[in-house]
Amino acid sequence: MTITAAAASAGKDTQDEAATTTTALTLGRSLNEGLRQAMRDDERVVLLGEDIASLGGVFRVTDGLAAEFGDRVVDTPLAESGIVGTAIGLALRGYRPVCEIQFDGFVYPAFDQIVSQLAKMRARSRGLLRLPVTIRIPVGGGIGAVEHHSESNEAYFCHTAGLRVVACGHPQDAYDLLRAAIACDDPVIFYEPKRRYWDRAEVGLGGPVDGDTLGRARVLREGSDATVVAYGPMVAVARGVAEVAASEGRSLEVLDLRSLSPLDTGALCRSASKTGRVVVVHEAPVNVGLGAEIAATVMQHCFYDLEAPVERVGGYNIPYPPARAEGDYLPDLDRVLDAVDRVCAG
Amino acid sequence: MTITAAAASAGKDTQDEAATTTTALTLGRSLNEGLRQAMRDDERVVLLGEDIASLGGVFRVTDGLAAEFGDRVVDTPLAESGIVGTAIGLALRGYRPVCEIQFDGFVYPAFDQIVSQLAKMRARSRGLLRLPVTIRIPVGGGIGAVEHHSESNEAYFCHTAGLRVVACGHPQDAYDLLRAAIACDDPVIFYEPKRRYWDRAEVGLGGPVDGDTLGRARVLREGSDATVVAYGPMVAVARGVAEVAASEGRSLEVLDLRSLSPLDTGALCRSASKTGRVVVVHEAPVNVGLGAEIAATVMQHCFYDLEAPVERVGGYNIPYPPARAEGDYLPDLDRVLDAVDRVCAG
Amino acid sequence: MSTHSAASSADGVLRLVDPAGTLDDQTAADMLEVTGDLVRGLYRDMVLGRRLDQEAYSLQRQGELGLWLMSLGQEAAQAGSIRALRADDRVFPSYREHVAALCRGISPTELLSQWRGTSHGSWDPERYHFHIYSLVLATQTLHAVGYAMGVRYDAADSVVFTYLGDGASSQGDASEALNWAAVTSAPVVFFCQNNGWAISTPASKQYASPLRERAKGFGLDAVSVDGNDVLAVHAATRRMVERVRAGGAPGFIEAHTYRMSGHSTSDDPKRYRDDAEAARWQAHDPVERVRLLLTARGWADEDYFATVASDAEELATRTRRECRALPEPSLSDTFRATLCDEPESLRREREAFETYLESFL
Amino acid sequence: MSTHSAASSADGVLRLVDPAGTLDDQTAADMLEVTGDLVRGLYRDMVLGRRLDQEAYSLQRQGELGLWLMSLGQEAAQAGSIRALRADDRVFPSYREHVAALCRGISPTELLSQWRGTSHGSWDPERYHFHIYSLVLATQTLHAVGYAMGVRYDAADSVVFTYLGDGASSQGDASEALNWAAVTSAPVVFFCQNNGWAISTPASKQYASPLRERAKGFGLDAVSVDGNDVLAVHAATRRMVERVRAGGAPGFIEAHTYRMSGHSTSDDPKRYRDDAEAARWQAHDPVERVRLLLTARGWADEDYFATVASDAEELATRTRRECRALPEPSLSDTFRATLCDEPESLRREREAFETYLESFL
Ligand SMILES: Cc1ncc(C[n+]2csc(CCOP(=O)(O)OP(=O)(O)O)c2C)c(N)n1
Ligand SMILES: Cc1ncc(C[n+]2csc(CCOP(=O)(O)OP(=O)(O)O)c2C)c(N)n1
Ligand SMILES: [Mg+2]
Ligand SMILES: [Mg+2]
Repeated sequence: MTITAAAASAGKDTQDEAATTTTALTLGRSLNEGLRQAMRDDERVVLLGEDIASLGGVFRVTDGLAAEFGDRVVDTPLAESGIVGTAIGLALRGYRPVCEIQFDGFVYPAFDQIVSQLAKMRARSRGLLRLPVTIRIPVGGGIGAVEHHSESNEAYFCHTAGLRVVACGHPQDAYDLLRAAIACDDPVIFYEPKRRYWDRAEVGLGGPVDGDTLGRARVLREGSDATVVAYGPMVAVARGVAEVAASEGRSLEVLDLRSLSPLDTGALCRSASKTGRVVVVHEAPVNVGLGAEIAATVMQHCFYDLEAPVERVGGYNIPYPPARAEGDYLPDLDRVLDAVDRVCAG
Repeated sequence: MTITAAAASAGKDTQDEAATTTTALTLGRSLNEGLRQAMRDDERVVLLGEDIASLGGVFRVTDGLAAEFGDRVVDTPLAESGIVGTAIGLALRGYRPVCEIQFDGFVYPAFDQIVSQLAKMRARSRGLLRLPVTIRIPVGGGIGAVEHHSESNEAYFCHTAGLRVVACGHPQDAYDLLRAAIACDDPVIFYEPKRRYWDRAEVGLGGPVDGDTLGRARVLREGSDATVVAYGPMVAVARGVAEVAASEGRSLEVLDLRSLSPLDTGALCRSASKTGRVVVVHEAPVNVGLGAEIAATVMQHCFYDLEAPVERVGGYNIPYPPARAEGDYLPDLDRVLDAVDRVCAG
Repeated sequence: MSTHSAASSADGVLRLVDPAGTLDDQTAADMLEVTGDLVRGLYRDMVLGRRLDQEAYSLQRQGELGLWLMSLGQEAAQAGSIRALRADDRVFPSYREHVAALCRGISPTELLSQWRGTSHGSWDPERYHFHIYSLVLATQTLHAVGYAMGVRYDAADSVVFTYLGDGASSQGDASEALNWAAVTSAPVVFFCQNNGWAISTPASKQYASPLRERAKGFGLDAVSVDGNDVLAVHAATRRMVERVRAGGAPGFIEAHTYRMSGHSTSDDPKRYRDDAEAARWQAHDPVERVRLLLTARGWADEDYFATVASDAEELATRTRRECRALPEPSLSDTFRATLCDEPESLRREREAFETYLESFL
Repeated sequence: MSTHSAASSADGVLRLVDPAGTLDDQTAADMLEVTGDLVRGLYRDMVLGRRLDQEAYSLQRQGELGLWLMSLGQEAAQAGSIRALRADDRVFPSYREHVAALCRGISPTELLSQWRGTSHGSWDPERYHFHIYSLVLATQTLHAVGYAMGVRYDAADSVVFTYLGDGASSQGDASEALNWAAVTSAPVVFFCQNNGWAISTPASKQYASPLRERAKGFGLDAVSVDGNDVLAVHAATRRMVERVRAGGAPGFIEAHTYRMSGHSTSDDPKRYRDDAEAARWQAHDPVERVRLLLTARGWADEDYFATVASDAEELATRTRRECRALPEPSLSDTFRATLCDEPESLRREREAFETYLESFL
């Protein structure tokens, strides 16, 4: 950990000049810095969640924030509907609440407040109300956790009009996307790939918030033979696949969606049309998952450019298995490479 | 209404001989007869819901059942999580609860109990437990209702492993599928197209339950130029489209999915391969909707038979609009015919 | 069968004016300065509210509204409570608070739009400090608590006020809100209009112990009041709100009232309740009792009653006119209101929709 | 900082044995026949439960378990309550009821499987009348109420018993369950182990008024008990269960206890609570107090304690052995357990998966 408080506040002082400090950070720590920066930039940013104050969150993403920001970091009663419901009220009062849902599998008690209230309130008020609420959700498997701690439920929220859904795949995006999500006047479901919390990379801190980053996919690697579309925890897998494939003489393009809803259809279709072959990877069950939307969208816009059907690699259509079987459940290098083979054979 | 109590109980007495009475019934009344038959056939069937006893439900689907079955029809406190949560407990005790959710938009408070408990409990217990719970949900728009009363949320449940999701589109299926759902040992989300409650048709009552009906799509009309895939409230629209198209010299096949999850992939692909052109229609927003899965599945299995990309016609990706704008929101004859034109031009 | 019966002072339920219009001066003196002005104002609120409700009901019957949820019988609960608030006290209503809305200055146009189907909520919550209606039961109670947390952050002294029904009290959200309010000491008051019914479900199937006791069990300060006695409601609310404003624990007021009509224009109450029950409640009419009091004390004469009646007719005429003049909604507006900066994909979808629509012109 | 402190009889909290092991014969006489047999049995339950917990903790530290949620300190609350039930009384636990599970005959294999990651729940709930653990807080309380409705339909006389924590009490589901139980008069007893903490959140941030009061507010019969006093827990539970069995209103028991360890093996309690707090609670150790009582009354000698200790060691050895022998899970089993009659699409998916796996052989 090379960042110091001094560096961070230096970042704040000079933010208008877009000066950034670069330092090696884990993804979890990048999120922490993103929150800190957002709270310094705007005193209306408040955090709500279970165990986020003195504990700093079960993944330590809010570590040290209660010490710096006092009662702007709230340990709530244990009630997810309450967390989102009160966040809505705070947003109506002009605050910008950032909620932490402790684990993916515990967002469902808040489903009604998210889907029937948060997502719809702006439209319901004919655009009069703004609901700048960010809901952070550690997502996905691969850490050997017990039940309900490894879910990938992005499809539910992507299907819900009125929400933005974002997933970060590496430390820089974690920092940038989180700040952009908090600065955004819409509700944002913000997914943090929990098994990547400890991934480390150089991260540029400070600088102004780039709102555009929120809706844009990013080509992480250019390629010509096929496109691998991924997001969140699968970004690292996709990169690994591209490397292995390269060593076998196959050139893969890797597209990190980042914004899961709305989709960056332009970027997706550019890549699909260019390579003519697409594999989409996610941890969530394939059935009516985001991969289905990717496949359908690509077919719709790039039908005549496609050399093979879009391949979907994802979780099987069964409840998340016990930890010791998750290795077989989660898409990995082999399964994605297999799909690449299929799509390239097509 | 031509059915009499005598006829219904005659149906019961002779059910083993599969004798059926045929009579003209509305879809709502068919459901009512389906419930009655299921409750007569198995005394462990109990009904839970808001206003289902003395009122007979806001759509009268449970009309008269409290009179016949007494405390097996329960007016519950106003709490959907409670309805599903207690239904789970009743199922564990050996009962077969049928829950009524008053309107589609009020199922979300029960989302956690459905998704994290009902859907997963069998897998969680390594198959030891059975959860024969049916959740009836009046679904969709077109009746000029206020907010939250016109939602189409099937995609959420289709994406959830461990649930079966079914939609009925006409009176006979309403009766048959509901009995099959209640007899099924798995949790079933049962969608009733609310604007079709008053549609009337000849319905055969009585006879044994046909469990197979639960997983099977049905070709409602044979055709050769394109396939229109529909379910629930859109079945009638699809039929209308086929008729208009026929008058214009175009032969459309109409496939009623009935089972939304698991999908009857065989029937879907047979039709898609035969016609090479597919339009899928639903009221739900298109983004990550069931139509995406249909499109992706068809592409995956029938890529080389497809003459054009699968067209999706559905709700726009916005919250359900005020009633007086729903005519523009909901797929109708014109919009589907338009899509048929596109897919046939492709 | 319901056991919901009219409140009386006996069971710890505050009452200041009895059904015969007799004011209990003794008790009132403790709670409130009862003046002719005050009572006349509340009377007018109630009469206007009732007339609006009646007109909306007719409009629905004539096909001008898709649905209407009648407030008949609940005028005292609503006028008495809302008039105890300061203009900047933020209100989170449920969906039947038409009388309260009217008192806040919300126009008939704004009120009827949702029920005509031209919007889901049409007034500006900031302007009236009155949030749009919440149809998903009890969700608004958590919004109120969150808003109150914000008031506390701002070190402001306004109070947040939320309405809910006896049925809504059974939702998990309602309990989470009570608990959250108590734990955070948020400046919020819950006002439960216990009108005896949740559609066809009597209150007796909704809870086993008085809601006031439940609220106390969560640590709120809670009182019960005769919800058809506008002065009792007003006094209790005033007291509760001022206590909360001064930093006291959050409050809960249960107002015993009665839904004199069906649940909505789609509902037929004959299917589930005795006409006799409504008839019994007729004797507890909240408006009549104030009329009797005004007359008995000489606080109003026939002229005054005539003026109010004619104001009410004027409101009815205006309501009818404004209802019919409501502009038709357009899907384009919903598109634009979905997200703040219309994303490209949504813009393209909207444009395609608009082009499609134009193709029919 | 937490204000959670050990219970004392003073505040309406039942206690029969104080931390020094002194039995209040007077109070006990009212509640329970205290015999050497009874106390020895409960002592053994607690010692075995504690040993299992300790062994599982070590197994986790050695990488044999993925996670373990420690029950240290809560032995009296669990043994005292579960032993007050009849074998056919159905239990819906939360996830920390290892001592209770052991008392019901659930084996170490069955208990550890979930935490090793070889299953999500491994015992047969029918066999032990003890449901599998629920990790989503408070969901099980509604299952218990539903099950109890079924018991009532069957005109059976068993009682349904559900455990929940102080944190879980804040969930909407917990309140819906309390209310539903009260309204339906379902034969169910809620047993809240208030161990002072929900991970890092002290009970003082969870509620503002005692949970017992909340339960009463919903119309349940509710009592508080010193959760580290196994006889008090046992007596209170017995009484409550028999009252409910006889047709009384549903019950709620709040047991004041303390989570002596961290929340789980992933948790570091030093980050949020004072060592001093745990040290204070050390003096209220539930096992020690019973040992003192047994000794003082001459109900057990050194031989007895030695036997129990060696049984505990044997259990530990068995636990370790069974843990390591747990079979690895297979995804095929999850496939097969997803729906009852494996639908075609799932069968094809499973077969494709199995073919894929075989391709690596
Ligand atoms: C979560 C939810 N479930 C069901 C409904 C359907 N519904 C609308 S009003 C109502 C009864 C509400 O009763 P109560 O809270 O007492 O309010 P009242 O209508 O009497 O004013 C019901 C069941 C709803 N709006 N929201
Ligand atoms: C719905 C839900 N939200 C969050 C969690 C994460 N979580 C697991 S245990 C726990 C604390 C529970 O505290 P309490 O109910 O007091 O039980 P204890 O752990 O003290 O036994 C939390 C927040 C969860 N399991 N379920
Ligand atoms: Mg009511
Ligand atoms: Mg606890």
